[in-house]
Amino acid sequence: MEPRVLTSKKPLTLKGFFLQWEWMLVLLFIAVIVMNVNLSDYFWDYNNLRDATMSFLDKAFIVLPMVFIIILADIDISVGSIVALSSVIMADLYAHGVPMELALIVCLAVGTLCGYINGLLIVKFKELSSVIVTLSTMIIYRGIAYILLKDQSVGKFPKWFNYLGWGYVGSIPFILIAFAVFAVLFGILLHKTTFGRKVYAIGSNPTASRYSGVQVDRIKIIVFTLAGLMSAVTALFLTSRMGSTRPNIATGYELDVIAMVVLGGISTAGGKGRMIGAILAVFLIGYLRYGLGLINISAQTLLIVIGLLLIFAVSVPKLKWKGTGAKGKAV
Amino acid sequence: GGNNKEAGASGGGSPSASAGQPSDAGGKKRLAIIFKNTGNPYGEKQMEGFKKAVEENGDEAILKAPDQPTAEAQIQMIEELISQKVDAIAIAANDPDALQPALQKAMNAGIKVISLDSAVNAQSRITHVNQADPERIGRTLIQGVSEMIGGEGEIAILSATSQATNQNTWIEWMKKELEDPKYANIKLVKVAYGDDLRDKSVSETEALLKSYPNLKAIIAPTTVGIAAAGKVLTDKGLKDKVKLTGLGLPSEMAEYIESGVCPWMYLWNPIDVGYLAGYTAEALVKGEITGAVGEKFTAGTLGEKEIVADGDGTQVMLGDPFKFDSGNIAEWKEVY
Amino acid sequence: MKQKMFADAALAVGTGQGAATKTTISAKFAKFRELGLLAVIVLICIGVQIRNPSFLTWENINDIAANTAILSILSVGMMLVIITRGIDLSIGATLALSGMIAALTVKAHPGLHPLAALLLGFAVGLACGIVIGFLVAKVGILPIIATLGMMNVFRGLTYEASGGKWVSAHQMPDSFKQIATGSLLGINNLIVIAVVIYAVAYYFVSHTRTGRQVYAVGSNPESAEISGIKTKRILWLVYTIMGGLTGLAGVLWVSKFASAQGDTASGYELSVIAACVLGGVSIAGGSGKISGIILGAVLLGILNNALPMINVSPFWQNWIQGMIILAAVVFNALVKRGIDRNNLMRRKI
Amino acid sequence: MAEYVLELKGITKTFPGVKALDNVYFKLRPGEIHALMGENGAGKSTFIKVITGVHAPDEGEIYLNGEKVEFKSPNDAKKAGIAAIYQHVTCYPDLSVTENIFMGHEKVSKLTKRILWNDMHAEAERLLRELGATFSPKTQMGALSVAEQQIVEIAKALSMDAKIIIMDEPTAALSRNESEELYRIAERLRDRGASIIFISHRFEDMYRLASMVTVFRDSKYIGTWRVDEISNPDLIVAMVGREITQLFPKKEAKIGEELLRVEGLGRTGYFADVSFSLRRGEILGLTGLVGAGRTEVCQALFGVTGYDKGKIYFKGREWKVKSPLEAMKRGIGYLPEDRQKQGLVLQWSIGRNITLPSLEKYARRGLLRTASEAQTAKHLAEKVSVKAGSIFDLVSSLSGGNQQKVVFAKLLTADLDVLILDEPTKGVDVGAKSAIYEIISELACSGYGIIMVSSEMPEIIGMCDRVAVMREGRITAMLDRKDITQEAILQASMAGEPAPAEIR
Ligand SMILES: Nc1ncnc2c1ncn2[C@@H]1O[C@H](COP(=O)(O)OP(=O)(O)OP(=O)(O)O)[C@@H](O)[C@H]1O
Ligand SMILES: Nc1ncnc2c1ncn2[C@@H]1O[C@H](COP(=O)(O)OP(=O)(O)OP(=O)(O)O)[C@@H](O)[C@H]1O
Ligand SMILES: [Mg+2]
Ligand SMILES: [Mg+2]
Repeated sequence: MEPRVLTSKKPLTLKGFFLQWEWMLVLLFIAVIVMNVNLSDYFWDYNNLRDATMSFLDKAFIVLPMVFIIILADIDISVGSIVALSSVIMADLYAHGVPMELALIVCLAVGTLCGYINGLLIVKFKELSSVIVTLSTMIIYRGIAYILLKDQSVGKFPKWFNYLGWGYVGSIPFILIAFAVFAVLFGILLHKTTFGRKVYAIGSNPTASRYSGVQVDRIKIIVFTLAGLMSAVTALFLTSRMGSTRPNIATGYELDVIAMVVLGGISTAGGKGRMIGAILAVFLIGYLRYGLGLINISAQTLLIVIGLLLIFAVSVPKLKWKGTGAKGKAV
Repeated sequence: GGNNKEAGASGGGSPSASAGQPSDAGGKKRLAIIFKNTGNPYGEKQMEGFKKAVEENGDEAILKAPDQPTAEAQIQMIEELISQKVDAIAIAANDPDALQPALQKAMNAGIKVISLDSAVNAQSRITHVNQADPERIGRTLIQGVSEMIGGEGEIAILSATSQATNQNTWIEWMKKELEDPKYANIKLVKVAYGDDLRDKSVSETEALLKSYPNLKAIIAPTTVGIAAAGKVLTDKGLKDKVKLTGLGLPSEMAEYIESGVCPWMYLWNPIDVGYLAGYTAEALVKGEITGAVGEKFTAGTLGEKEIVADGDGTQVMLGDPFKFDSGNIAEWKEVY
Repeated sequence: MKQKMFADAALAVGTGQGAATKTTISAKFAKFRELGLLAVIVLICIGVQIRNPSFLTWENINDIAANTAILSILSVGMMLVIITRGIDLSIGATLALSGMIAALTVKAHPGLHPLAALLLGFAVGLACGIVIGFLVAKVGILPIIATLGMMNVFRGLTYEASGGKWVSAHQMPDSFKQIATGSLLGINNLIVIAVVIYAVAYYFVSHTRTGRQVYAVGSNPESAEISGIKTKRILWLVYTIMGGLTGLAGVLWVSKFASAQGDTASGYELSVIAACVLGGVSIAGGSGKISGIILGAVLLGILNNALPMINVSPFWQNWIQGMIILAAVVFNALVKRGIDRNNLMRRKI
Repeated sequence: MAEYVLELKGITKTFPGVKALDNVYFKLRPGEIHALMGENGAGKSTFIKVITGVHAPDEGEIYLNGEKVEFKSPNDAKKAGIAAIYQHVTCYPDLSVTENIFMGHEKVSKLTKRILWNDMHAEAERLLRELGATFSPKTQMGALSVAEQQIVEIAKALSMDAKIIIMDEPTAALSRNESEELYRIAERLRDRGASIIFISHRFEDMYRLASMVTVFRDSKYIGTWRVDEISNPDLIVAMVGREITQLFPKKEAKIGEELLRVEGLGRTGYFADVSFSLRRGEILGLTGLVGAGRTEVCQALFGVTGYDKGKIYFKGREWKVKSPLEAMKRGIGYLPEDRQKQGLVLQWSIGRNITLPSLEKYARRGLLRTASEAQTAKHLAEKVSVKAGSIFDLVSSLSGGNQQKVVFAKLLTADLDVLILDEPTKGVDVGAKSAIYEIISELACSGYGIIMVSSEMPEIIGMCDRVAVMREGRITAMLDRKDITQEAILQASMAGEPAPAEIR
């Protein structure tokens, strides 16, 4: 065999660096900020920006594990229901005299359990696909929340609990700090660990991953469990922000979250995308909504804008690819 | 840090609190209303009334409504309004308690917060504009139904969602009224929930009719429910057998009132509800009132209104519910 | 020499017969699935009937059928979409948009023939479907994302079109309302329309080439391409059909409830998907039967009708429906495993 | 009428990273059976797909009956009377056999365009009987075995009543009887005036049927001969390009202790009663017809699929394999048959692919250390001499042989004792092939026990110390090095049926 020498230095081409999806998001983000500053005098104000961040960050916690799920080429539409169920159980326990600290832990445990059940069902019944499994658990989890709380809303939590959603550390919102911590953790998990590498492998080619000794089922279960856990974290912040809870909270969160992840450049076909993209998308959509809210634009216009933005964002790379990609018909 | 701390926890509406904020736009105040959700004509009318009142005062009205009727979306809108440093927020709440932290933040920032139509709890507002006394609504509905069926027979209630607070209060009052011995022969057989969805309300109505063949009347204290029930009764030709009443939009119910399926029904004028809310907010912003019991102010064409007690909070009452029947429906159906 | 071969052929026939009998077993399994669904329906009916004797009356059955009609019309389109491995989340919004536009039109022109209104709604839905089909088939956006985005757009357009108002009963001419309340030979129009659509759909999926190609595309997209099926065109067609049916359903919905609102049928797509899944349409594509989705839609319709009738607390209804869907799909998966196992057992080694 | 029904000139077709066809020529006369031969990956299947309009050629011209044509889609070719049986069964598992046969050219009534199911079922039944198949045309396709599916594919081509029929390795999965049936049909079609292009790796097929043979090698056109004018050795030289003996650099390895012993292994529906043993330094061949169950046995050993009967002893201790991870931890590695689907993450770079099975080695508490990862990847990629610029090149840009080397490199990251190589040279060009043989040989010398699955006779004969022959899920012969001959292997893979001589 003739010896060959391969480089092991990462080639750093400027073109490759700037051709990343995230730059497009950055541009969009800047565009949104510039637009907002022009539209409203109230936008460019530290306190306002800070408090706006607090009001859209609650669901962002679910975005983090959803990135993993979508990279796995799966989907979880039960997250909104998990938020409701874990929040309702926490509030109900507290209303029945359980100390808030304990109720809080139970909340996290319930979310985790729900996620675990999703993962287990998806792994055990591969025929079903995650859409169907989480579609039914979505109905079931919220159903349980209704059974538990019926028509009541439960609230009157201790004062310190309010701090989660409304408090500041110095002048930085607590929720932002919490999100930053989780985002960094999930970012590291996805990009710097063997676990993250395996998630990408499964999303790109589950068969080859299995043949390479990746425990596909286990990783899937862990990821879905994480989604459950983070839904419970969202439940904590959301409940704190609302000061009370009822079975219909967080309705429709799943679609918001999925839209953010997809906008962040994570392909639902699996195996592609980065955490930073999704995080950018969270802030992009958040500030877009906020800015348009500041000029009191109608809800329907906002719907159309966000829908078109989503379609636009996913079509652009497709069109580009068509122009430059190989011509041959793939069969 | 931020403005919420400076304003202090008491914030509850002392006139001096508003001195702290910049009064831009050339002294023109901005007053906002948030309705439950967009695309609801009832809400559009309320916002219209609010706007009318505010503009009569020479101020600017901001109208907002989320696309889904959720408290989460309303919280975001409240944040947006706090950022815009509006002078007052009037809100028709999707949840009585869940807006508390957000509304308290608004009040701490010196914004006058009132609720209208669907109340928030007493801690989250300065005062509430009540379209009608829940007790009066509940009792009137029972009295009306009793009259329709001659004081005898089975009746059922078709409500909105099982967790709608105002509906539930009305139903409580209906039950109280029924305790009166003069209704001994009237039996409330079921409270069904149509979730304010057309299809669900229809199947619930059908289920009522089948499960209780002797049913004499349906009370639907919800605009979606009463219209759906009216449709079912019309389609099944049960006009003379089962009577319908409740709270409905004249435009939606005109058809059924004219045909006699629903001899009469009640509602307040949503324009007036919004209008009164507009004037209440103006009075608060101008410092004419502070929201305490016994204070009086003039609400434009509605005349003088007084703030009365409501549990541990206060409210302004619009008046008795208005009765719509075949005599007046023709003129009202064009209005809202 | 030839004789020798015939002898061998005879031997082969021996094994082949084994194959044939086993195949019928697996065929039975497949039928059993639908029978199972039917059995569940019958059991529920009996149970409800015992609790509430007015359940199985002609009138109530007619009601169930009429209430299920719209759901089942939509299920036909959704079945086609799912067979091609897709999904359509936008149908609630499409339904609202087409219903609203039809209602606004009849409000403005009360003299309009109801058929024209139906056609108009159909056309609006068709247009929505064409857009989605384009995004999925030509641009190559995954169905779930394309329909999620367009769902927002269509819903926004509905509000935009109505200007926040509703179109209510008195603004609609009677002729329009009679689309849904009228009857043909004593059978409600909705049921008639649904039955006609079912008949056409049945003919389409099992007796036309295009119909079979829909299955081919879902069953194996690569071979479909190789055998000359225009996959993209089929995908486009499928979403267009879905849109058209949704548009039609939108008019029926508005006519039935005599009210067009901005938030009409919000979230209804989930019920439709559930009906398909219950009816045995596989999310993995390639399989699904008209008879199955009829049963699936009817099961959902019966649950909606029966749960209130036997006084099941409204708080339990969600949970019960979710559990039934989950149980049905799990059962489906297990039966399929049984069939596969059976196929393996018959191989001779 | 033109002299040639079909003529292709200067066809070139490039896939990302692979030149599958390079300036290729082909001529087909009316009423002739023309064999197309060449090693794996020579470009035969790609060529067929160019003819049938699946792939558009980058360059070159196609003439049909002397007229230049351009097939934009498979439909155009179909309309022009070309039918093909593709190598990899392209069926619709959810649909019935009848539909699979008639998909795309259903019988429809003239007036209503309604599908005539009864006619189609009857016709399908007739075709299947003609092919000697006994299953009902209403059976669901997914329920059939691979051989049965192949018969359906043939029936499909017959049903089209085509002027030109192309068969890409139709006999690969067929038993001798079924093959005979196929020969008969092919001859009848020829007598009716159809032309047939026949691809097969079996010389027997060619001699039995074809009058002309065209050979491709390394994507290039080598030549066309009359079958009765070219000798077998010449043909082999044309196909392989050099003496076969050169190709197998087998070194004698020291045979050591027993590593693996399998006793009576079985899995319902796939294989039964499989027993063999493997020793250190030994290369055990596993051969048989396509679909004989070799892959399934390997996958059971590697824990991908289960087994329900029998025992596996690893280094003398009984052990139940449950997952690939576990198998790798114990020391068994598997080089899968389909490198693109099972072996590689195509969107990934070379380096990432290589380190995937052993990520934990380059990580501290789960955190990856990219420097050490890159070092290992570089080292291994160089060891198997992957032709590429850097370890950050995407594997999808590599040629088949180099992709296969990357899969080999993956195996070398783990500490293994037993390597199971499933068709290690499938679709690999000749140059890369000998490099791969060299790797295998060296691995054996360095003490691995190797199981090599292969359908290629020369490879088995040239490389293996012992050979197990499988037929229909069972091991029918275990041959020692001295007994390994082409005849013996053929005999065993087709045993139980009349030997070829008897038929003639
Ligand atoms: N769709 C494709 N994309 C990329 N490469 C391809 C594709 N199809 C074939 N190839 C490559 O083209 C080359 C020729 O493959 P082809 O299948 O035509 O060979 P073959 O002669 O039919 O071999 P075999 O005897 O194994 O069937 C191989 O290197 C193969 O990997
Ligand atoms: N997808 C499938 N559907 C039906 N039968 C299958 C399928 N895959 C494999 N089989 C059957 O399983 C048995 C073993 O197949 P396997 O792939 O292990 O054979 P093999 O000898 O490795 O052949 P190959 O040379 O193609 O790899 C065969 O009888 C085959 O018909
Ligand atoms: Mg080939
Ligand atoms: Mg194999």
